[in-house]
Amino acid sequence: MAGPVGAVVPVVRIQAADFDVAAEVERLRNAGDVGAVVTFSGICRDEEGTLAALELEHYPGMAEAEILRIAREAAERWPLAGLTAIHRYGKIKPGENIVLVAAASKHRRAAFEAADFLMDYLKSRAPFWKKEHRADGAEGGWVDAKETDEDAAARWRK
Amino acid sequence: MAGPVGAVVPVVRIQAADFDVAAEVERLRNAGDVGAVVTFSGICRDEEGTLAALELEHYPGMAEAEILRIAREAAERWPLAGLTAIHRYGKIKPGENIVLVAAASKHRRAAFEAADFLMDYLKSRAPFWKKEHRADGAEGGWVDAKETDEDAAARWRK
Amino acid sequence: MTKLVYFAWVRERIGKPEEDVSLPADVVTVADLLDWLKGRGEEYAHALRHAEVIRVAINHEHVDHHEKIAGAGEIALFPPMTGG
Amino acid sequence: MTKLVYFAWVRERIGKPEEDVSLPADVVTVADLLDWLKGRGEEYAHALRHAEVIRVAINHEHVDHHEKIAGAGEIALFPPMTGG
Repeated sequence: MAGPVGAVVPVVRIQAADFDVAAEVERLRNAGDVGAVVTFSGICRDEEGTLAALELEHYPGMAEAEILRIAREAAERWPLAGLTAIHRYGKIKPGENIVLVAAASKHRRAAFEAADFLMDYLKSRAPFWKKEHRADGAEGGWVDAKETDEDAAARWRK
Repeated sequence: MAGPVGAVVPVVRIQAADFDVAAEVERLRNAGDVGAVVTFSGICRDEEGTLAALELEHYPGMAEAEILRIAREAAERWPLAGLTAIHRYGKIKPGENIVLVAAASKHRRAAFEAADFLMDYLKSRAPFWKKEHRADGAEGGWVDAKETDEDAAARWRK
Repeated sequence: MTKLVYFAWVRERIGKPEEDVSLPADVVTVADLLDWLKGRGEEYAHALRHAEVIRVAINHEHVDHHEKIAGAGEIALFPPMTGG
Repeated sequence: MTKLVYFAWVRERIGKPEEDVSLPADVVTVADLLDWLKGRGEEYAHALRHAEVIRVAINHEHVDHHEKIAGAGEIALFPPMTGG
């Protein structure tokens, strides 16, 4: 719970298992004087049927540490009552969840911006890599990083 | 489902009953080639214990029509796979849901911006009015509109 | 006859949620309507004292005070909105 | 000994997920390390050909290529990240 004196302590989880958006919203709803909860769910796309699955590799230890660093920065920058980030690893099929970010605040602006910021930084700084398994059985490749993700993170530099 | 030719048809509901964030996310997740779902939940705050409940009055007919107009504008402005807005009316207690906006898209930027836009316009244009019931039994008043909400909506004018 | 509907503190001050009125021919715009209503009694004068903050919708659509009301089936008067 | 860990296509091209190495005294920065590794064989040269795109973390924190590696317990080499 967010005390008036300090930033909230973010919850960060790196896991193979799926997550439950409703349960995470429910937890944040009860974090204090909460008027707004924003969630972002990142979902594996089917790439028009060409993708069988994504394999998400991660750097154990650093993945959690890095997302926690980003989340702490968000919690210092915006007045939040709660902040949660969950990132999955392993094989993930189209339609399944990859990542969840949820931010709770008294007012909507802080919740929107904190969730948006966390996703932008997570995309370009969290040590995860996606490899494609193709539906036609052909060898899939590693997904290329997008310059737009770097640009997105750069938006937040003060 | 969003065809390639036109904007998605938004779902708008005005209801006394609570809504289920997970069910709405689940519906949007299956709307097409969805990579991102952003939700905003607006929750009744407890105002540090001074508030017993909010009474939400609305203008039946116009409430749905106006939110639908805003949602259609969002669906034309961003490439969305799905867009949902649910606004409750009647007596709502602290911790309970007031409003849900959920936007699904291929990429996160469109989903974030469409949800943000829809909330900003909904705040200043949807015909709902909040009256406070105070915890100490004293006569509560009508909540004043905030200039910051008008300013927020003005951000989106092109 | 034109149907007028009121919400929130406009409704409370006027003391009724709706009414049907016969508008004089010289009530052309929304601003004219607000002026005319203010002359209908204390409760109207109280509700519409600061007429500039009153929001108006004609047939379920927001309109400005300079909008003409010809052809309006239902005109709604209410305070700035506080939903969401 | 310094522990090196590799991820994604860096790991695949080098052909192992990690190794312990004794670094020569003249390997001072991350850039030095990448140069030195490239001389260790075809697979390293292939993995690190475009050294400028290789991301590096020391003890679980991102670092630039000009960072000094003195005191590093674990150094990770990997491609630009594609999580989220």
